[in-house]
Amino acid sequence: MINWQDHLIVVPIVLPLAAAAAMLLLKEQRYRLKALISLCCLMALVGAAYALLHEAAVGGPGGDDTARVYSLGAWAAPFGVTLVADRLSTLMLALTATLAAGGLLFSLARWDRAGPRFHALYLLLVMGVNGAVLTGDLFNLFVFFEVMLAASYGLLLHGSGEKRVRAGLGYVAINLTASLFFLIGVSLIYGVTGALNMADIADRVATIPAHDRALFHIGCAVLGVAFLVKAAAWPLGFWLPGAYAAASAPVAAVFAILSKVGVYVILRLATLLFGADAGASAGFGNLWLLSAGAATVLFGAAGMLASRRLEQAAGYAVMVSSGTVLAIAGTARPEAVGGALFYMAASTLAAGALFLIAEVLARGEDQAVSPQDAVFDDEYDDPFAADDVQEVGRVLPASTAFLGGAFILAALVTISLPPLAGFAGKLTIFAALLSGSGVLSAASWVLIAVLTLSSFAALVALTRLGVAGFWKREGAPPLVHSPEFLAIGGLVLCCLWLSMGAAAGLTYADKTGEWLATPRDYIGAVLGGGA
Amino acid sequence: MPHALLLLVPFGAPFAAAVLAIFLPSRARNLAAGLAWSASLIGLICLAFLFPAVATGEPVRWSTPWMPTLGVNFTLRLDGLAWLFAVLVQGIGALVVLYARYYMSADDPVPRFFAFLLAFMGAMTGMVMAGDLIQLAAFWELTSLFSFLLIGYWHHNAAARDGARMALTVTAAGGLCLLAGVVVLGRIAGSFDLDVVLASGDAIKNSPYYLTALILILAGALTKSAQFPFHFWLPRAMAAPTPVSAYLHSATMVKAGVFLMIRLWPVLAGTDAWYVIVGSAGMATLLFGAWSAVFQNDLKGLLAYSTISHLGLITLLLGLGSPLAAVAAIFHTVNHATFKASLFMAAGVIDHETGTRDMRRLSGLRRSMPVTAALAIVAAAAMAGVPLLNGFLSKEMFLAEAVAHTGGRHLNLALPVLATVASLLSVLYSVRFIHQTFFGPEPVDLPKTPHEPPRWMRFPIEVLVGLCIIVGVLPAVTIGPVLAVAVRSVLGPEVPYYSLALWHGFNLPLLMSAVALIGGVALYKVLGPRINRSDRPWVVGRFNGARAYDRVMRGFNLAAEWIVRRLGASRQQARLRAIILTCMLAALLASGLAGLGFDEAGLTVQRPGLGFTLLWVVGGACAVTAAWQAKYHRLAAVVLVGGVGLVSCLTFVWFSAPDLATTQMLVEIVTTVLLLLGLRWLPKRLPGLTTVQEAKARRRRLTDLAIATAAGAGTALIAFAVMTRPSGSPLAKYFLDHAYSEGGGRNVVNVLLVDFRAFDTLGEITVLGIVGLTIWALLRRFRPAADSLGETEQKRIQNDSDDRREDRAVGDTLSETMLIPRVVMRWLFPFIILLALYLFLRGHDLPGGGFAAGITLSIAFILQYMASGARWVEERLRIRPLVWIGGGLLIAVLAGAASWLFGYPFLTSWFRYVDLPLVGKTPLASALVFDAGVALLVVGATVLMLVAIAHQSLRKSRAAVADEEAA
Amino acid sequence: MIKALLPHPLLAAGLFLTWLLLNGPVSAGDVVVAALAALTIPQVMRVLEPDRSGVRSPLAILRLAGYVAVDVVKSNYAVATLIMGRKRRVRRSGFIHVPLDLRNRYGLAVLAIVLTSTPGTLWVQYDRPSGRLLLHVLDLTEEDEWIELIKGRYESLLLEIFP
Amino acid sequence: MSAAAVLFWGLGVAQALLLLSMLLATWRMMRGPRAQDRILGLDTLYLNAMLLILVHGMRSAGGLYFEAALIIGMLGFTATVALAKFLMRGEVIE
Amino acid sequence: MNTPSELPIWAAWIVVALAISGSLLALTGSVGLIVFKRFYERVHAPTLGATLGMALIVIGSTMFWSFVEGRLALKDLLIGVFLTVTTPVTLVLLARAAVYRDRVEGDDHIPPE
Amino acid sequence: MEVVLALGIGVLTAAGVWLLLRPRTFQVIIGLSLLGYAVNLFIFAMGRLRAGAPPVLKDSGPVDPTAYADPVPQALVLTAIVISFALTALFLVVLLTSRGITGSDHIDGQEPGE
Ligand code: NA
Ligand code: NA
Repeated sequence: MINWQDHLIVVPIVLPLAAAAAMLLLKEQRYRLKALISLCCLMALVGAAYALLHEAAVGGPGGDDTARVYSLGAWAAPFGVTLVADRLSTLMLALTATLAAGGLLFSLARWDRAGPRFHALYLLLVMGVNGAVLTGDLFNLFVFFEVMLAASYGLLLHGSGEKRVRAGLGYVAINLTASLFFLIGVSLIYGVTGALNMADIADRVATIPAHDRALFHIGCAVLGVAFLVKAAAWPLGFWLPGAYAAASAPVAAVFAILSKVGVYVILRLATLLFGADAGASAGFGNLWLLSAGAATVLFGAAGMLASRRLEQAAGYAVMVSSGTVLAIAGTARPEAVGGALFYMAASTLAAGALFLIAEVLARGEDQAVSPQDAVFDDEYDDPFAADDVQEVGRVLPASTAFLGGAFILAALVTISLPPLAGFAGKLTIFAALLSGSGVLSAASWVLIAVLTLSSFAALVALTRLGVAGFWKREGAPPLVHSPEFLAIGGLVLCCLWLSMGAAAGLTYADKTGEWLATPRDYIGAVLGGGA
Repeated sequence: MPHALLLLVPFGAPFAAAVLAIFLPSRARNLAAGLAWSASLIGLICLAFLFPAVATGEPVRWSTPWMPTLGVNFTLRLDGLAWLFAVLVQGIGALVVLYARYYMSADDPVPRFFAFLLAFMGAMTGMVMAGDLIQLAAFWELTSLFSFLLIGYWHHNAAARDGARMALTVTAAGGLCLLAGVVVLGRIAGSFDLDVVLASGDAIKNSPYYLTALILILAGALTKSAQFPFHFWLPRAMAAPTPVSAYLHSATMVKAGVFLMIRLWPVLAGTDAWYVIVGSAGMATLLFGAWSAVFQNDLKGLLAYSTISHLGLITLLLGLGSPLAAVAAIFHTVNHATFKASLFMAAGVIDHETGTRDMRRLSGLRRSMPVTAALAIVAAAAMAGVPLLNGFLSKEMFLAEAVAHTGGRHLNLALPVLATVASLLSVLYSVRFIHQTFFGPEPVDLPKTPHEPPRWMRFPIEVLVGLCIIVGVLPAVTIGPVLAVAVRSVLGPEVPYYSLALWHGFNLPLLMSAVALIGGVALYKVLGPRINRSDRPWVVGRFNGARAYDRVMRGFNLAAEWIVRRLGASRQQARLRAIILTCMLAALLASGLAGLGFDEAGLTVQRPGLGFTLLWVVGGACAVTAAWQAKYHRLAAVVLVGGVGLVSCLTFVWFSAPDLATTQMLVEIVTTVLLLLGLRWLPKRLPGLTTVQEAKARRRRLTDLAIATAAGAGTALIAFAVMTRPSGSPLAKYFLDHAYSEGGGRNVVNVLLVDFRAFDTLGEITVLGIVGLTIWALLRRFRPAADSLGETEQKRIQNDSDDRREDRAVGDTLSETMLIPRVVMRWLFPFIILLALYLFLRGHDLPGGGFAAGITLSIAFILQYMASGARWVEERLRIRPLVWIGGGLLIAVLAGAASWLFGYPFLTSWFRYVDLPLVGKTPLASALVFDAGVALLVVGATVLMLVAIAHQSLRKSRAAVADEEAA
Repeated sequence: MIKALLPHPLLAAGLFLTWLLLNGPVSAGDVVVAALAALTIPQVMRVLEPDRSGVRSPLAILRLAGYVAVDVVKSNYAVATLIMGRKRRVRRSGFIHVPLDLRNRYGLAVLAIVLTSTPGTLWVQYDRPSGRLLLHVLDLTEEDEWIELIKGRYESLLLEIFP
Repeated sequence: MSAAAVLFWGLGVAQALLLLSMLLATWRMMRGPRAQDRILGLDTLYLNAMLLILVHGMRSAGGLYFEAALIIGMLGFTATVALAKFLMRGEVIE
Repeated sequence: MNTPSELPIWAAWIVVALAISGSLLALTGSVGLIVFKRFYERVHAPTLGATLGMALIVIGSTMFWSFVEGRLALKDLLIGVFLTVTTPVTLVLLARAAVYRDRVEGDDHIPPE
Repeated sequence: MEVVLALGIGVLTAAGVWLLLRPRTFQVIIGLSLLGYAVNLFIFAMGRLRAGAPPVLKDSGPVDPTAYADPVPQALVLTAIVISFALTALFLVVLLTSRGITGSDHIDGQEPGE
């Protein structure tokens, strides 16, 4: 008898792949059936992701923190490819499934028919992300990165049009370049350590001969650059806002997770390879991550301020969120990493919701803020000049009210204003940065200042864009179709749920931070055998 | 316990009612108002029940974990101060709700308004009842948010939008600082719990982070309570409906800042830094607000600046740092709330009934609305500090404190004088407010005929004015007990002696009061007309905080745009350059600049052979020339890249990689065809047609050349460093050891691909499939550029020439040219299929495999397309690439999933030798099924890629045919 | 029956032989696979090449093969000396038109292969209405000699093989 | 001289000759002057590469490179035919 | 180099002789590619390597492998067959294309259509 | 041998990077192709250079791992070849589409100065 529980970990990869492959056998006209298939598939993925997350949260049979390891082809690590579901990867799985479900729902209103084979590409994208976060093998990671990126190229161009094609050209060129770096990095690491399995590499880091260490570090640096390009860190991420803004809304929403995959890998490898046990490599790259992260946050914040359209601002918000996690990864403080992860989950969901809202708002109306616009409309000679006192408010249609509410919630998370999850995450970061005895490092203060500044910029930018999109709007209210309603509502509800369940979420994130800080457990779980 | 649970009601009721209100129909104003009113009344009743418990001096608490990892709890904590503020929030809230019911137009969709108002009330209550610093900051930001929604309620009005945004920007930014501040404070105190924090005053004041915490917290408090120079948002917020102004600017929003300073007064006040910052801000605000209020012509404007001034007064009192001053501050907070709320409502009534708020147009309203006039006069008198009214009492305490602080510190001497001046100004604007509105001749040319407002619209004003009088006359009986509890909750057991008596005898403060009263009236007599003629305050009128704010915000914007432009890159080349340079820099830094360890490692170099060197002379020459030719001679570049491919294929041959050589060769062929297919759609490029400035371009090219050279040198150096080191990968050993015994194949590379690392292969073919899909999707909507439309030049010329000759038909040149190639290519087809089969079957033991077989098969197809044209082939051989791709993927996945049936992980392979009749012992491996999936997919995807591009020219000519038919 | 099973017997034989050659020491299994391949793969030619073309006169084929083998070696020598010759003798290369009577596609294809495989001559263009072949000759001494050589030596044999 | 040595040196000479030949073909590819010259150069390069693989196979006594040579022999012309057809017709597949 | 010892020395010499002469022919062809002045002359040169040169090397290789494997190993002949069949396709098409291009450019040396 | 291959990789990388930084899409795709070769050879080189030792087992007996080249980089290169082929095709189609829609073959999708 098959024990399905054993194979649950591979479901997030195999299921979408099989569903997508089966869909290719169906004709284009049968889009309803395809929509049904992908919807069911994503529901199953959500279920699988949360089951794995739950397992990671409550721990294994021993009740303690552990990682579920799956050896593909029954070839044990480090020889075969292994999948590892630990706290971090299941968090990413759950986030991906949730966001993807939202995007898919949204697309059912009309976007899934804007070009051929949307559903297959969409599921393959999800498969790529799932594979990338689950795999414990560096080269297999490359393969899944490519799956994810290849599908993202297709999806970015979905719906066609000049804007998308132009953005797509740059996006493809840059990611191809980054993929080449990826290969150089992986092979260089193999050339030096003779290992591809991440746990295996981590196991050998401390014993790399001194004369080989520079080469190993070069490999890691090149690899790091490849991931930072994908995570859209400054100065490698200039492609992101334009590409995400050009993508169709459901695609942009699910893209919010793509850059986080880059962040995920950085976090995974930095904690695994350069932890305290890494000998001469301990702490390698932390300062760079810190600086690149802070620079990314500042650049993203400036980008948000300079944005004229909501989807553009949402793109920069994705950058800010990546930058925040990168910078925190650079501090190598487990509690701060926990906060950053919680923040990342919330901000990613919120960014997804913002992309969807932006698209609905843009319908039929140009809500762009013109660059010539002053920050405010009137001239301030006398604020009480008007005698137009007896005002009558306007009736808001339910759709606008709904969108407005959703926007406010998503914006609160993005700005990290209380009481929502973004706030809880940032607060945890602050508290962690300020914790510990003795004099606080300058980096902590700088980071707090940078993060506060970015919140402020986000506040100004989103208020402005929100006012322009909702309050200044003239003409007919935007029409929201019911799948879109469900999608936006669902994502925002997830943000809310994350905020309401902050206690559980923060505990999970906090323990994840601790788990990452003790890579020995991961290495032991992988190399000690598994399913 | 019931007490603790009772706490939840005043906090929760407004939120619950807000949620209900948002779902009410837009015309249900009575229902909405009733809901709001009941919520606040219920809250008030609960608070009343709670007073005895609070009065014992022990805070009533209710707590539940919120963010346990941070030790942050959600705690409702009601002590005297919180009780006082909660009552103010809910009491004045109830009155404002009643007032708003009549103020708002019947056509206004008020449920939304009441929902926001209730939510704001709840946030305010939550803030004052917060028992945790983080919770306090959280509700603080919520009040900013809901005030934003309230101020912008009439959002079709630009002033409302801007006022709302400005209020939010300033107060929420302050809130962000506050948040950082309380985190620092919490770090010093070791907990965010208010009780713990309040108990660690000494630790806080002695901490090295005290100043940081203080500045951050004050940044929150001072912006929120509109202290100079952050006061400017408050007048702009007057664009809100008047009930909102009455609520926000009397008892709630602006008092949040004051509340925070009182709340943390025990642990933050008393230091020099506190004195300087809070005291100066308060003093500056007091004077600036009062002076500006004098010159306002709008009723609400006057009240707005008066509010600023009074907030300055309270802040100044808190800044003084003495317990008595703190008592005065608390007392004045309450008093200001009552008279200012009533004045705002009165202004609203006037506006509502006359249609204007401009004091220069208003006049003599005491005749048409005598009751309102009487109420307003009393309230204004309280504001001016006239005896027998509550404002007088707290102002006397203020003046007394000003006098008491004369000794000691630097700006102290000025304190009594400035306090008197401020009081005088307060009298002046109060007199102006009353005199110009209610006295004088009958008003002319008002938008509406003035009359008294509805009974219940006036009721809230009556209540508040009544309170002003009762408290003013009988302070000890009315406000005394409440104030005592509140003061004790702030100051603890060491409450100083203070008296709430009306009469303290003839003393300096009384004299100052008298001077202020008489001087104010006198000054109004003298300056009144001149004030009316000036449209901005004298002296300080040039300073416009809002404009300064706007300039700052514009500066932010410009800076942001500058950053995005200068530190970002909008052009692709710049982006790629940044990425490559960053990568090189990262590699350089990662090497530690200490070399690659050549000395220690000990080189093991194989002597370069002549043959291999010659080979790479060829390769290098091809690469460099390809780079050189790629712009103007694209075909040459394709040819030369083919040369590079051949050289790398031979390199694989040279160094023991037969599989790689085979695959590289096949891919090489397909890539060449692919590039050529694309070349057809690119524009003609003639040398010397560049429009860019040549010098600039040359400089850029030189830079790029330097980058490229450095990148090449670096890569070469790294490759050399690794190649010359001894290897000893345990992986290699394991795979060589187990390939045959456990993988069932001799070709270790193939066993790696279909067994050990089959998961990579599964991903790889997925990529291929996705790319096929994407190309197909893209090309379905392909639209060639104008200059690539129609037939190629060659075809046109050759067809024309066919057309001209009588013995030939159009297309003969093509068919004659292809005569020989067609025969060969067609008969080669079965042989290539055979080759594909051969490569497929032997892959597990010898070079070959599913991928090579697939590519070979697709070349067979491509050859037919090239020989006979797409239409000819497709009439005979229907290839459905998407089905091949999907089928291939499915087969591969199912081959992998089959192992589940036997309880093994995904992709576990199975092999066995089977004795077949005739054939004999034959290896059967599940990996072969997997590889078949690979081959299928590769055929599908490769054919799809090439054919989809090729189809474009067909489609266009079909379209052209259709055009011709139409014409 | 045989036609249905073996639409192109020569092709089938070729495939059979190729498979056996490819797979080294011949085993029973290889023969089975080769036979299967020889039976199945030619089926694709049913759609690609519906008209079957018979080949006659095996003797002529052998004679042609012999001529070609000899000519290839000879002209290899000739062209090699031409390239390497220290003092390159005065040489005139150029195009000649050869009027052909051969019309069969396969015949023409074989002729093209033969001419091109023989260093020094290159099939350039064939004009179907007139049956005229444009040939490039590296060492064009006497135009008529070349025409005579091609028509007499190759075309006549090809006309025998592909009537 | 043993058979092995004879083969080693003799085939080495053959390889060197073929590589020189490749070098000359490359020169033609680089110089042109016309597209057809470059394509001819590439065709020659393919041919020489195939011969080189055959010789290399003998020299290293590895029978594993036969497929690569066979693929060049059987399919290598695809690339050059495509190039030539592109010259002739402006597109590869019509 | 693990050259097998099974090969008799005379066979080794023959194999080497075949390989070197084949390679020499190929080299001669490439020299022609350089020394000839016009495309229509150059196009003849590579046929040296593609025909006799190739044949010599293939025969050498067949001989070599037959000795090494101790049986008639003829598969290298297949390469010869397929190359012989396919090379003309390229050259014919290339020459045709060149003629077309020269005609369009009005080259006098090319006979008109 | 190592020097030659390292230099070869270096030259390919330099040529590829130079082309990658050019403005025309065709130059970029040629650059990516060259870089693809360079990277494949780089990966291959990470297994060190072994002549005459292809990782195809000669007989079924016990294996002497030192007699064979490292098969792992070869397998990686195979995967990389396939993926880079696929992505080259994709980039080609995207650049064609861009050229079709915008009329320009500039990598920005518009002529400079527009
Ligand atoms: Na979008
Ligand atoms: Na010839």
